[in-house]
Amino acid sequence: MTEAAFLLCGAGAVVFAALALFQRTLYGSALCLLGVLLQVAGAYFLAGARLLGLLQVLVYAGAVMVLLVIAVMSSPPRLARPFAGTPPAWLGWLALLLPFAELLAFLRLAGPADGAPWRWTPGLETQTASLLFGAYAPLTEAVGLLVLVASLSILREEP
Amino acid sequence: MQTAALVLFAAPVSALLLGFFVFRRWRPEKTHWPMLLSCAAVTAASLWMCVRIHDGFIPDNVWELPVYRWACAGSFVLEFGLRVDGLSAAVLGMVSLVSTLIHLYAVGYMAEDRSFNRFFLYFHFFFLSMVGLLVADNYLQMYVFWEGVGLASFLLIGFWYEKASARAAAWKAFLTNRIGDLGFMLAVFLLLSSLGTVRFTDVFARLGDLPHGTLYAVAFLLFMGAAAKSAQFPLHVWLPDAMEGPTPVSALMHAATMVTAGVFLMARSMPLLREVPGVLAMIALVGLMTSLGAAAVAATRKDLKRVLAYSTVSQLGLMMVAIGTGNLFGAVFHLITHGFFKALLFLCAGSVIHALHESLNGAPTASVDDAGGLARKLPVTFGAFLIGALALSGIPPLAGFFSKDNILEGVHATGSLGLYLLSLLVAAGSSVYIFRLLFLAFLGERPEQRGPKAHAHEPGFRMKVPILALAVFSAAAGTLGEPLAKMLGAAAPHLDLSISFAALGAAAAGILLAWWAAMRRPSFDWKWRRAQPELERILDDDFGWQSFTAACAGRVAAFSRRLSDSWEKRSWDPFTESLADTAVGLGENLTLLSRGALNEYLWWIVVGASVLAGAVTLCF
Amino acid sequence: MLLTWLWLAPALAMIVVWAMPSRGLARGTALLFSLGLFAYSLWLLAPYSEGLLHLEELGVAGPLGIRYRLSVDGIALSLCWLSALLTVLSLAASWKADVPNAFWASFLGLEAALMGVFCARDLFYFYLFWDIALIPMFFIIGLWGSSGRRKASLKFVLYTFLGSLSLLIGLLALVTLHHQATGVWTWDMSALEKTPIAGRAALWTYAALALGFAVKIPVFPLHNWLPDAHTEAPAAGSVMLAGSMLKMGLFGFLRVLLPVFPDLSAAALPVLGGLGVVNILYGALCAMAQSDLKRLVAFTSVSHLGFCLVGLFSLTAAGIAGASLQMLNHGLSTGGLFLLVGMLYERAHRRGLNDFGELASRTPIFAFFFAFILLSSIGLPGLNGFVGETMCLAGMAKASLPLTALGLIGTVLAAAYGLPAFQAVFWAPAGPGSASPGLADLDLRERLILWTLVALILWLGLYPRPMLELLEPAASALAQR
Amino acid sequence: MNALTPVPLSLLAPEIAVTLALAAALAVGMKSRPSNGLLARAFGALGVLAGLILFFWGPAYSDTWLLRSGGVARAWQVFFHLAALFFLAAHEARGERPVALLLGALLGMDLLAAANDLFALFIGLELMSLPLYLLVYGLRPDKRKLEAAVKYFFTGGAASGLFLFGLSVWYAETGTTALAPGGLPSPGTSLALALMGSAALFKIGAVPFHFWLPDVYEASEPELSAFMSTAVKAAGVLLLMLLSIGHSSFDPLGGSGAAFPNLGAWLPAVSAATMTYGNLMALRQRSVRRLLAFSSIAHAGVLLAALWVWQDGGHGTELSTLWFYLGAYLFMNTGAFLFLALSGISEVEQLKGYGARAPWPAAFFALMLFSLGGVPPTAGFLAKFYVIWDLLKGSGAWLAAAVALNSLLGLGYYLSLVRTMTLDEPGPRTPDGSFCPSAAAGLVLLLCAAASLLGFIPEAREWLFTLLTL
Amino acid sequence: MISPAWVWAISGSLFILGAAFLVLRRQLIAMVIGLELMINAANLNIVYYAARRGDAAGLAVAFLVIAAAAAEAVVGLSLILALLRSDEAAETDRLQELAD
Repeated sequence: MTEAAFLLCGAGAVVFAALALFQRTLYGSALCLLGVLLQVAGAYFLAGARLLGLLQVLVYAGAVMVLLVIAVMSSPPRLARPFAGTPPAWLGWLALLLPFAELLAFLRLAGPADGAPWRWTPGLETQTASLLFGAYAPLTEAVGLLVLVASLSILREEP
Repeated sequence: MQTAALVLFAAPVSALLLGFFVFRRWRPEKTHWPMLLSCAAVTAASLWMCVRIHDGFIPDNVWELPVYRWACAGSFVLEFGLRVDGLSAAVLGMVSLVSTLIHLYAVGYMAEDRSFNRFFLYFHFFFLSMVGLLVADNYLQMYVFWEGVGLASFLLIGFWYEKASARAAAWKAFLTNRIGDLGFMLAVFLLLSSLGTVRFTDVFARLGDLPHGTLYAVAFLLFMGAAAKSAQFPLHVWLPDAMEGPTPVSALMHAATMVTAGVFLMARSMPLLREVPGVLAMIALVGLMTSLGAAAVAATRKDLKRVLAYSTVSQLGLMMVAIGTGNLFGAVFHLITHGFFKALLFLCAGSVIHALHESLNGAPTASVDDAGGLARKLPVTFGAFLIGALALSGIPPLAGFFSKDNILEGVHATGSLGLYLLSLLVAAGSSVYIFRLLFLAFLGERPEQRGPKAHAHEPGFRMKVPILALAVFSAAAGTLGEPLAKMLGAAAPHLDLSISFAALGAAAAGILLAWWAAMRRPSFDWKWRRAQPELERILDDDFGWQSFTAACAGRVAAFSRRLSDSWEKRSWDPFTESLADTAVGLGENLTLLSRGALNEYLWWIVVGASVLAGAVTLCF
Repeated sequence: MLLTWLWLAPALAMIVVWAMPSRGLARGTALLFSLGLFAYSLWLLAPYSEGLLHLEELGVAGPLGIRYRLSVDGIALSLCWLSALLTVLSLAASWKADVPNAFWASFLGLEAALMGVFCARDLFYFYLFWDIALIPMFFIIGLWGSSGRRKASLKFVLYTFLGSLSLLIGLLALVTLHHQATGVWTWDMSALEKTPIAGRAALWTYAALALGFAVKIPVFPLHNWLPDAHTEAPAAGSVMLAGSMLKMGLFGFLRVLLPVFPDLSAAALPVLGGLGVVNILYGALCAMAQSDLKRLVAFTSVSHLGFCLVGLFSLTAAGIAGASLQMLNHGLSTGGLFLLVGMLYERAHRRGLNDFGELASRTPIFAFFFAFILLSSIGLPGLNGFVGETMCLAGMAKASLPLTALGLIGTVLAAAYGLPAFQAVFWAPAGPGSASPGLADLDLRERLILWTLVALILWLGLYPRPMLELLEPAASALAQR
Repeated sequence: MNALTPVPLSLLAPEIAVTLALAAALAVGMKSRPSNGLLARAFGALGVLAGLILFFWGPAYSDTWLLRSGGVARAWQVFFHLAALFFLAAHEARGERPVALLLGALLGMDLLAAANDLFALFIGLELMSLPLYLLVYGLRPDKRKLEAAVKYFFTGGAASGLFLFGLSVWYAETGTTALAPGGLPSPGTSLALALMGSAALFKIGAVPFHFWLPDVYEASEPELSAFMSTAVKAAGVLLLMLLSIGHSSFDPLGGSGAAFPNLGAWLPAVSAATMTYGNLMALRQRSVRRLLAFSSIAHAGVLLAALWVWQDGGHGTELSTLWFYLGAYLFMNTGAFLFLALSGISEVEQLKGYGARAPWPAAFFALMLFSLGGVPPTAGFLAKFYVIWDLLKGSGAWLAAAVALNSLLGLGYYLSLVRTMTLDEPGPRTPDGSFCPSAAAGLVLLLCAAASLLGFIPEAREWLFTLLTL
Repeated sequence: MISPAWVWAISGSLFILGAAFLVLRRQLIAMVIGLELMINAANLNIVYYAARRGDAAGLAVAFLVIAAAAAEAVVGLSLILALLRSDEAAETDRLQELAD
């Protein structure tokens, strides 16, 4: 049942993503993205990764969305074509059809390994936390550095 | 012998070096002295050799001296050496004697030319090459000097190079000779590859080792070389044009140095040729054909030197007939007597030109139109010319009679009546053309002829002496038959009276015909010929052969231009260069893939990744 | 170190000359140095014996089997002499040119590379020097050539680099195939010769190597870099290019292809010998139609080198020795012709056949030298060209008579291109606008240069045996394989 | 290996040194001083050097769950550190920001080299890429740099996305992010590797993932282009190698795995396409920087060929060939870009007659070009020589021919640059001969020149290999 | 039990839709959205399998990915802001100065 709900959330995300793609305005696209992110967060909750879901909401729906909103608001308010002309749209769609077809072919012909059943593991999140500051510590540090470096982009250039 | 042999080379080489390094700078007008001295020395040496051989001091009549090893690589060894035997000594004697006289003549003839020094250098180099050719002991060495002769002829024919015709004639001579040389060299290569040697002694000793086909090929190819040098059909085209050089050059070329080389080569190869009767027959036929054709052309030419030139071709043809009938003695004998009287005739022609030179505007030759009635102005020349003409016609007891008679005997001995009759025709023809010339130039006094200027006179002493000397030789050389036969180891010549009378009759008939045509019925030369421009053209063209060869040369030149322009310059070279432009052009087309649009970059990434993923997953 | 100095000394001299403070000093040093090197290369005959001079090795062969190895046999030694001599002559011939130090240095650099090619016994170093030679030549053509130099320099390098790449692939394949056959990595020529390689891969390797060498010679139809390069290069550059650089290709055939693939070489006779004949005829025919003296001489080069190819592929001692001799001859006579054309160009700044006339009487000394060297070039007996051509063809006569006969036609054509050209420049009357009036005859320096050539031409023509005895052991060894 | 065992800090000493330098550089920037840039560069160089030494100080080889140190990883890290040092020596900006960003990117590369785990690879990739986007943007941006940075960011972001999605597929299939697949390769893992491989090809600049490259190289500072064309390309090659080995305790000296079995099928095609495309495009460029960018694409093609031989395996010399190629390329390309930086030349037009104005710099540039073109006796020649040889040893004869033909195409434009520089008359846009490198940059120039003349030593590859695997 | 193929289909679609943003949209901000979608698609996959297997490492990965994605978004949006500030629209067709 939970699994079905998980799938439903995922499907919602896909729907929102498709909606976002066809929004004429950035505003609409950003709103739809919010929808996607929330759906994904819901899926995380359902998968038992509640902390992760929370993080998703905080970081994405919070921080990233704020950035997006600032960017959207800084751009001149004009109604523009949403789609680029080069390459021609039909060529672009054609290019996207290819991976879709591949995805379908892959799922039909090979399919993912159908492994163990859905299983709840208590204490998973504790484990995750200890891992993040244990064996994964260098990587965590690296991601910290990553954020630091990213923050360098905010520095104003010298006059 | 060794000393004499040394003189043969040392004298001309040192004369040339002196002439080039000393006289050219300091006393160009005295250049002839070392040359004359060297000629005299060579003549003395060669005559002494003749005597030694004739007197049997040399065992087997062959004296050989290896000089040095020229080249070697593996089994390929080439030695240079000298070979003096009866054949080479006899021809050498004639060549050096005649050359000496012509040298002397040239001193007077060229005295006023500003390139006096250059002339004598070339002239003497011509002589040196001929001497070297005669005493070579192998084919390749012979070829070396053979080419030297060719080069000297090129330089001398083109001596007055300001004239386009002289340049063209020089080139034509050299080129035609090179074509013949191709055959010569190929024969050399054949001998080298099958026998490993080109020494005459070795080759003749080992003829049995050669397969028959090779033998035929070698003989044929050698004849090809000889045909070019000795102006036999079809390679005779260069000789008539070779008149462009100064007259002493013509004399030397026709009598002593150039055209004799071919006959000498054939005479030299006689042991080889005897093995291949087919080639011999072909040589005889070619010789006869050349002889007849040249006689016909000579009988109708008006230019003095041209008539003499065709007469040479005709006489050489006769010598080839002798070779073809296996009559080595006859060929060599005629070669020698012909050397004397042809030199004489040319020198006389030179005197005529010298006398007429004011009305010739510097042309190196004269036509009968310019002459006429010269006998009175130039009595000595006329007398000498008459002797020469008689000798050429074969009137006894002059030199030509004996040698020609011997050839005819040889032909008769083959038993082929047709060949014999045709040879007789040649003999008659030779008296026709030479006496026609004599009558027209010296005796004729037609109004159409310009005739000599009032003050035309005999040449000076230095030119008269050689003429007179040669006249004596031409008259008396018939007596050389006996000693020559001894030197060559041939049977002593004897006169077959019936054949002699036939020949004599033919000659006499020829003279009469010439008299009739030139003096009695001059309409032939002055009216009828002019009415037949077509015939005139054909004769002038050697029955079309000249223009045919010219057309061939033109074809080759056009082909080379086409190759160079259409193919090399306009097709192949641009094609290779266009490969570079193609590469740049491909880059130009590749820019269409991206025009700086970000979405396009991403499009490629998506497509690339999809294709990669698809390929990898599906190929799995 | 005897042989190492042969390339190292000019390489060092190149740097010294480059760094000279003045042009005059650079020029003098360069000439002096090249003279010294020539003397040194002659002196090398003293330690030379038994057909091979000094194997010089450095270090040990590493895992790649590459090792610094130099040695010369008679053929290589003679080519070293030729390169050294031509460097001297071309430097002397450019004496009056007002050119920077780099000019003189380039020639020394070129000399170093050429010496390296001829001395190397290890294929890696052989290739290294082979390619290095391109760079100085690129600058010589590009910087000091005539009007079309910009294009010609690039065409020269790219075209011949194509050959180099083919050569590189061939060499690598050869070494790899040898490793497959014996399990040993080696680039040593003498070791590679010992193991015959056969099969399809060998055929491809052979083709790649032959292509690489053929471009350099150059063999029809890969020849068309040559006329442009020659035409545009300065006279001294043409001399080095024709005299020494083209020999690299033939030397490659001789050093690599013939010894390592004796069977394939015998089988390749119809193809490569045939191409040699095509070269002879094609070069001569094209030369006939040229109206630019330098271009004409360039095409005669194509023709002459055809003889070498014919000689090589006769696979007889005579043919190979003749081809080696012909390489020298070609260096002397074609080099000489380029020098002469250069002298003419220096005076008149023109070199069309029809731009001149009457030079025989106006500049008789020049005419004499030109005629002499031209005659040597068209193979007049008694001069060097004849000896080489004869031996090449005599060798080929043993292998294939039709090819010999066809090759001989080249000698006829030689007369057909050489003499009219001579006549046009020296004999024909000078037309209006001709460059002939006022041309100065040769001065003492130029005469000295040309006398050197004339003396050598005469020597090799009249008494080639000493030289042939030097070349013969190597040629016989090759022929016996 | 216990998943919960933390990595010992001692193994991370080099990275810590660099991080400290990064911090020091940032600290320098707290106060605005004119000497900030120099100081930061000094700190940065110190850190990078210290890291370089510490790599050799540490254990010869150690392998933990996530990260390795020593062994083959060290060779790559040495390479990255050298490239970074060159950048620091040449870059003369005022602020400390470029130094900090570069050190960040260097840390990412170090992580990449040490990674034993796909996720570590991803983080390394991100840490390498993000600072580079900002570096391209530059301190004092202009429109072109901004455009280049944006293009780089979005294409790079797409590549990261591909990598991450590939990683997720890998994780889904194998249940772990470790490079050891543990079990037979399946279609899923192949798909994952293809996606991640695309990201690697993107970093290398292989066709058709290369379109960002010329734009970025053209717009950014030449020394940055030098860094990217050498270090980032090497990182891409490394990434592809790791993917195709896919073995946690991998030691390529001992042999190669087959995690990416179909590499053999498509890599030669990509390689040939890449070098041909790069050369053909370079032939028609008017901007020297753009030309060198396309030339670096062509060299990437050759690198892929070398990589393919290595993956094909079995000959024992392939890794050293790859390293030598990268090493030679590091020197010659750095030299070429450094010349552009110091002479202020960006258009081919400006090169006209430069040889007459400034002979020595021109000679230096010509040497670099000859080396890039693969003319003996340069290191560039030797590099190509090894690659062709290795290809011929295996079954790559046609690819060898392609490499050879491409070096002919390459020589075409390198040589015409030399020609423009030496043969043409100076034009109005030719800069004057002023060419005054700082001491550090001069040292780098000398190093480049010296290294480019290595072609005389045929065993140079073996020397380098011994040096790197001490 | 539902086949994991559905999860693949969802994450795959999400990823391809993200790519569609990059290929099709011309506003750079929309393209950033596309990038985020791609990352989320991958993360969804990871979390699903981590949860299913009870694998803490997978979750840790997902944690760090979110942070990294945020960093990426920061960089991207800062570049876009820089573009906007220099009086330009943040659209792809305005970025064609660098081209062949």
